[in-house]
Amino acid sequence: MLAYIIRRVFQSVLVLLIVGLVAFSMFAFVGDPVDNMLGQERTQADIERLRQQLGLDRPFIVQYWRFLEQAAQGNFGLSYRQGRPVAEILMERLPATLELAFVSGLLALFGGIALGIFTAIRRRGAAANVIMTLSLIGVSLPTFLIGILLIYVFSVELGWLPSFGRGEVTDLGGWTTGFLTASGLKALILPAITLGLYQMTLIMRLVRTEMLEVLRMDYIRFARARGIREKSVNFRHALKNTLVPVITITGLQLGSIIAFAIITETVFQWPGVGLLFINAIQFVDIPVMAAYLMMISVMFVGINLIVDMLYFAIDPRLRVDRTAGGH
Amino acid sequence: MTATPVLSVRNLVVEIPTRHGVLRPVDAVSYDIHAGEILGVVGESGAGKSMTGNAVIGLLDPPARIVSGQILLSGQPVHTLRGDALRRLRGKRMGMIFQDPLTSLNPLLTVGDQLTETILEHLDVSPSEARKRAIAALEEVGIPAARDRIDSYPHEFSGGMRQRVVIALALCAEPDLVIADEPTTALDVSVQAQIIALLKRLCRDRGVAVMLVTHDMGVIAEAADRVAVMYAGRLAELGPVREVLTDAHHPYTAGLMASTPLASQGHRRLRQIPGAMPRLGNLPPGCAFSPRCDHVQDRCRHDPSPTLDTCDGRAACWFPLRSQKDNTPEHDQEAEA
Amino acid sequence: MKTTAILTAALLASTSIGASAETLRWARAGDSLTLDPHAQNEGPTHTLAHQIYEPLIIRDMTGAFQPALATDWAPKADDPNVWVFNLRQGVKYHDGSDFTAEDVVFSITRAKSENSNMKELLTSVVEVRAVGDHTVEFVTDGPNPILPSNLTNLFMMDKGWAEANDSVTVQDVEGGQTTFASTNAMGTGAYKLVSREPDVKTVLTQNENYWGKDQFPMDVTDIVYTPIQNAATRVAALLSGEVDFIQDVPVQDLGRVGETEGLVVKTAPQNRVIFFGMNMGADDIANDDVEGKNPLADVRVRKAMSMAINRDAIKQVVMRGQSQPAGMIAPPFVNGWTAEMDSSAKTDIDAAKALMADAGYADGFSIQLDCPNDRYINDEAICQATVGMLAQIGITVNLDAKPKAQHFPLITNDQTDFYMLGWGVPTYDSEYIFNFLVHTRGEDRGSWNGTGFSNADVDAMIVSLASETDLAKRNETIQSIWNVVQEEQLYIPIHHQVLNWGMTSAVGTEVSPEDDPKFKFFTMN
Amino acid sequence: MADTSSDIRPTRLRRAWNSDIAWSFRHAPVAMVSTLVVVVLILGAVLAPLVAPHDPFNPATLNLMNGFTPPGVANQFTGDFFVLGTDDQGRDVFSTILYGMRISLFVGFSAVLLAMVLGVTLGLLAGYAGGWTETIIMRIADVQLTFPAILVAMLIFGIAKGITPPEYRDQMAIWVLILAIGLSDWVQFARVVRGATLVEKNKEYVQAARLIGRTPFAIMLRHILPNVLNPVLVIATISLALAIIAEATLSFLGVGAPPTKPSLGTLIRIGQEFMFSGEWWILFFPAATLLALALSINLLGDWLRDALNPRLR
Repeated sequence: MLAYIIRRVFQSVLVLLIVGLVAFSMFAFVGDPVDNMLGQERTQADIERLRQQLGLDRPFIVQYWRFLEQAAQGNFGLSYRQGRPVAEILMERLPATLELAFVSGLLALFGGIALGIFTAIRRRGAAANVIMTLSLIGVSLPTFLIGILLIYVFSVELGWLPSFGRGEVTDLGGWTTGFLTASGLKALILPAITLGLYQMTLIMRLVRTEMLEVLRMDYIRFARARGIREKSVNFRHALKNTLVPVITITGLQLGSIIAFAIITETVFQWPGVGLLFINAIQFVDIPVMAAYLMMISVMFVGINLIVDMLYFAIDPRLRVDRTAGGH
Repeated sequence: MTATPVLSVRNLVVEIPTRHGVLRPVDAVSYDIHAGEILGVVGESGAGKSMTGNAVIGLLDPPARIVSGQILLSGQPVHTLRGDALRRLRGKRMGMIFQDPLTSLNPLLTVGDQLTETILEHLDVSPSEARKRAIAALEEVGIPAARDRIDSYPHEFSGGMRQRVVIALALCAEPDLVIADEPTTALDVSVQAQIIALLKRLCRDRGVAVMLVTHDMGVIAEAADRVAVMYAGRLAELGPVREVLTDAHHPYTAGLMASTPLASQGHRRLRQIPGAMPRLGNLPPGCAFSPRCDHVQDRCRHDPSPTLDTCDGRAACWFPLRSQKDNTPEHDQEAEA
Repeated sequence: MKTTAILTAALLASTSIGASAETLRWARAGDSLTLDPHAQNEGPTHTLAHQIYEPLIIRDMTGAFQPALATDWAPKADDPNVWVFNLRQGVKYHDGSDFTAEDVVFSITRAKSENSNMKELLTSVVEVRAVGDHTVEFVTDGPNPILPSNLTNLFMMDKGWAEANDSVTVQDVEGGQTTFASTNAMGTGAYKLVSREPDVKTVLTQNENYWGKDQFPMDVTDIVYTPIQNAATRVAALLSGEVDFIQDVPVQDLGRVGETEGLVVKTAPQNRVIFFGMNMGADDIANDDVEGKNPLADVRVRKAMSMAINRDAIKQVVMRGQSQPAGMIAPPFVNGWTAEMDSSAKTDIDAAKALMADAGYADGFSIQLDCPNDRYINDEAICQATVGMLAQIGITVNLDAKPKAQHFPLITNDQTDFYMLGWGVPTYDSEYIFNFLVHTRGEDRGSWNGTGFSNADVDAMIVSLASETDLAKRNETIQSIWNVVQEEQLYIPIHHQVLNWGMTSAVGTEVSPEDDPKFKFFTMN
Repeated sequence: MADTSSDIRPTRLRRAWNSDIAWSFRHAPVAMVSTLVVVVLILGAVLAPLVAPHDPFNPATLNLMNGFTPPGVANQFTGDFFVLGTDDQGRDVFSTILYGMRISLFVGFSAVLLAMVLGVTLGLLAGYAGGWTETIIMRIADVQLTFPAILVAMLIFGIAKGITPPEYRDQMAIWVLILAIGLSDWVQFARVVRGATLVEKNKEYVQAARLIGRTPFAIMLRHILPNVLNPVLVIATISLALAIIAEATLSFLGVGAPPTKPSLGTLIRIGQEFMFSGEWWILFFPAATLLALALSINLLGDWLRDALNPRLR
């Protein structure tokens, strides 16, 4: 088990290095950052000076190595746009994204599993079919359109919910949270629905298929033959077996929520790292883009690791190598 | 055998509506099983053996459903019960043993959990009492060191051991009737014998009525008190095992016996029944066995095959084989030439 | 959603910011890049700085000069190279320290330093010296008649505060060093900084001992500034009453905002003209299908292209009436602008086709048009319309629209032949236009001249403007330069942008041509 | 699969007609309706030049004064009539939807094809070979997962813009979209196929094939592939819908199809800018079309998965 973890961690570091290299090499093509940093009246001399200062004129490998060296110490350099340390900006903006991802992840997970089970158990029911079709609508419309329609209905027409921003946030020393204020929670609702809806649909369909498979297994028939109540057949016996494969894919699914946040944050002006990344691309703010990518890959690799661990925890069959080989 | 039978099935008919027409996997089947008695139900696969068992315990997969006939459990009608009423009987009054031990136990719950859960469902005992009974059940089915094996997971048992756990589970709520659906098919021969011996012992000690469904005549000969032979959803022959095996009245039973290498039969050439059992979708007119029967007469091809009691009470055949001794296999020789 | 009991208890405890007398919730597309007054020379950054810091002279909401930290100013009687500024007495910084001539000298020197983006505006200033506590003298390298107009965005920092918080030098991005001044501010302005989360929210409150407390309306007591990038969301915020004032209402939503009860739209011409540039200088251009010669070098082709563009259609459909067709690349209130030149652009497809035939391109040619898609109002839509119009005279245009970060380098590095550009004139004088767009591309002038136009006489005239003190003669030179520009059809002017501010009816203000609201002038009723 | 000579061709057709799948198709109204919708939309897209009243991609035919004409009402300036109205550039919304769908469908199909081919091959390889190849492929998948489709598209766009000569830029945009969406989609195919291959690999029929000396390549193609096709087919339908939507999202971020040749997604992006200003039809009709297309493809995918999965019937 331990060896397995070490091997996975080593592979993860490898992944990070590759991500860094790929990300860094791509930035050269995305545009010229220098132009944005200098005002209308700059001269060619200014451009040269700044390029030289930013080290953009040095060979690519040197730039990359210097970037890695600094990144290791948590110093991702200064944002060309804001002139502030990238690490500081990321830490400031991360709570917003994580809280949004957490709430929409919760919505997607519990909503997805609950609806998945319901549509599996009441497979022939009219309600199940309606839910299935409605859920497809969630997957059939682009996220940004869903977001704007929600704003149109709930903010402009009904005026119940705020259309942008994160509302009042309380600073808990380094971590700003929107959970403790009424406006913070209200501001979370629409973006969480927009971001979570798509994932919820995928998880629901996954749970439904998996549950239908499990419900046909012999041990379920045997449980029913033993007169076990339908409720505990579904939830104690079937659900546990359904969740094992679901965990892996859901783990990755939730990972992509953070990536999907880019669009939701742009539509709702949600001050998270997704919006920061979009601004960075428009402004060709390379340090922020590089730091964002590294952070995302660390998160992804971390999630992959956790999901694998979860696998061991849930499925006893995999734990056989740990117990001293039962006779 | 005057006591009321634990299980009595009267003219049970099960139908499945499909796009090719309505199929009848179980067609007017009647039989009784008394306490402490093992009724073997044998026949080729698809003959409706398992379907009968599922109908009795009420686990028919839709769209299959009971159309007519009665199922009485110790005199109490069961076929009319639905939902919770039926559920409460399962496990408590009738248990079921499945074929493949690998897939019959929930892989993620310990053996102990699955046992105590069933016990607590039906008997109002305290959890600690339930655990004690679970251990007792495991010991009764011959699991060594049951006390410390109760908390292990199904995958930590061998195939044979797992089938013993399945049996323990089926009996832990002390049912009167047990339907064993091909309990030995998935096991290798040596383990089969142990499981059969276990079933016989439990049936005798506990006075449980057992319906043993199998396609293996050897298991029937070994374990069953009485045997029912099924063909294409109908009961071909029913009677005490000694008589049916040695002196089959129905040509199909005779053919079956001729094609089974029983140790007791000594050395003789095996004979094969020509053709194959018809699919329920296109049954031949008249007796379903007519196309393969070497004693077929015109009547067999026209009239629907008789039920047991309409003919000699032993075989559903217009021309049951008389029990003359000379009716030995040599007689069939020339038919073969 | 997933609120548990504990959370709801917490909700009751917290209250949002008490709605004090008059809080103005202000939103626009972009945020200020930094609070360091001299680090960036860019719209949103100056607008925020104007609330906290003050320059010597400011432009009020109509664009007219108004004394700020300087009460009066004039060139020195005996020496034309020196400007004398008398400073306002008794002005205090937010932390109570006095505003003196020393602060002015410090601020100007800081603005001229290496990393400051404001130094181009002060190229002509050789030295600044304090004469006593409340008088300052600027020495320029030759008489500079328009120096005051270069100072309207040069903010005065407090020398003591800067030294105490080691913000003496402007922020050096590469040095990896971030100055205290980029995230904090100490000015003399009408408002003080309360809190700032870049790109998220900035909160200002009124400076109680502001020197101009009773000279300006000062109705707005608190300002909450939140950037909202997505246009639809920005309009939704105004419509749903979450913000009181937004600066860039998309033209298509003006109708809706205007009709909504309780909301009002105010428009005014902006100090920005939009035009197309053409690479006429090169002998053969890369992005076209004409080998061996450059169609754009022929003035007849350029005039034909200008005549093919239906500016009224663009105004009517693309801009929804929110623009003024232009005939020259100078906004109306700039010195050197004439109504006659500005209305000289005519649309005449047949004449254009005739000109194309004369020039030998009867069956037209194909060329690439580079446009920004996130800089000017409906920039991409205007380019798409132009593609349609030029197609009618046989010119097939491949449109390449991209973010401004990728578009502008093409112009400054001479990598585009046909491009859209917009130009504002902070100095309100044609010299500024000629320096960047007409003068031959050289060391310190012509950096935005993508046309390849190079005319020695014109260059000489442009340079002479910098030191010509006789205004009448100076204007005459300006006119002759404009005649060359118009004759040569260096550029194809499209229109002057119009600013659209959306606000609740309670808010009272003019629309400033520089698109920079100064909230001390705002009235709230 | 023995090949049948031509004389019994009709029976194969007959057999196909009343095969279980065809039977359940005829009895699933949802499947039939969604197939009808998909067929109609695809036909509309393919026959766009014949069906569409105007050619929205030819700038010469556009008249800017036609901009923002409401549906079914003649334009006040030019008197032209447009059944579904016009967009901000005076393009007839109906024709642009048809032409736009061409691009969206083309991008969708090609992207899914690329993702499927890439994903299935790598999945088969990873599942069958195991060991180092499997680790490498799976780690590449991890790297790939780090890059959301949007990001991949933006970065590829940057590169492609840098290196293609201007006149090919329009076509290039389409291929870049296909590359970007395809590249970010192959991971799910690879994962499913690898999982299925691992299961099939130690089944008897595979060992038997190996015993009789079939090359690994033949085993993978002839034996394992047919058995993993079911899940792949289902994922293909679902990701086709997602690819079309991804294209729309990318154009929302300004990286999609070129402005002069808008795809369905670009139309929706343009439409959403006019949502509050009253020109609802620029957004409504394209969004409704995209919804109908994506919904039908998804419903078809759902039905296909249930029909193909014998045990679920």
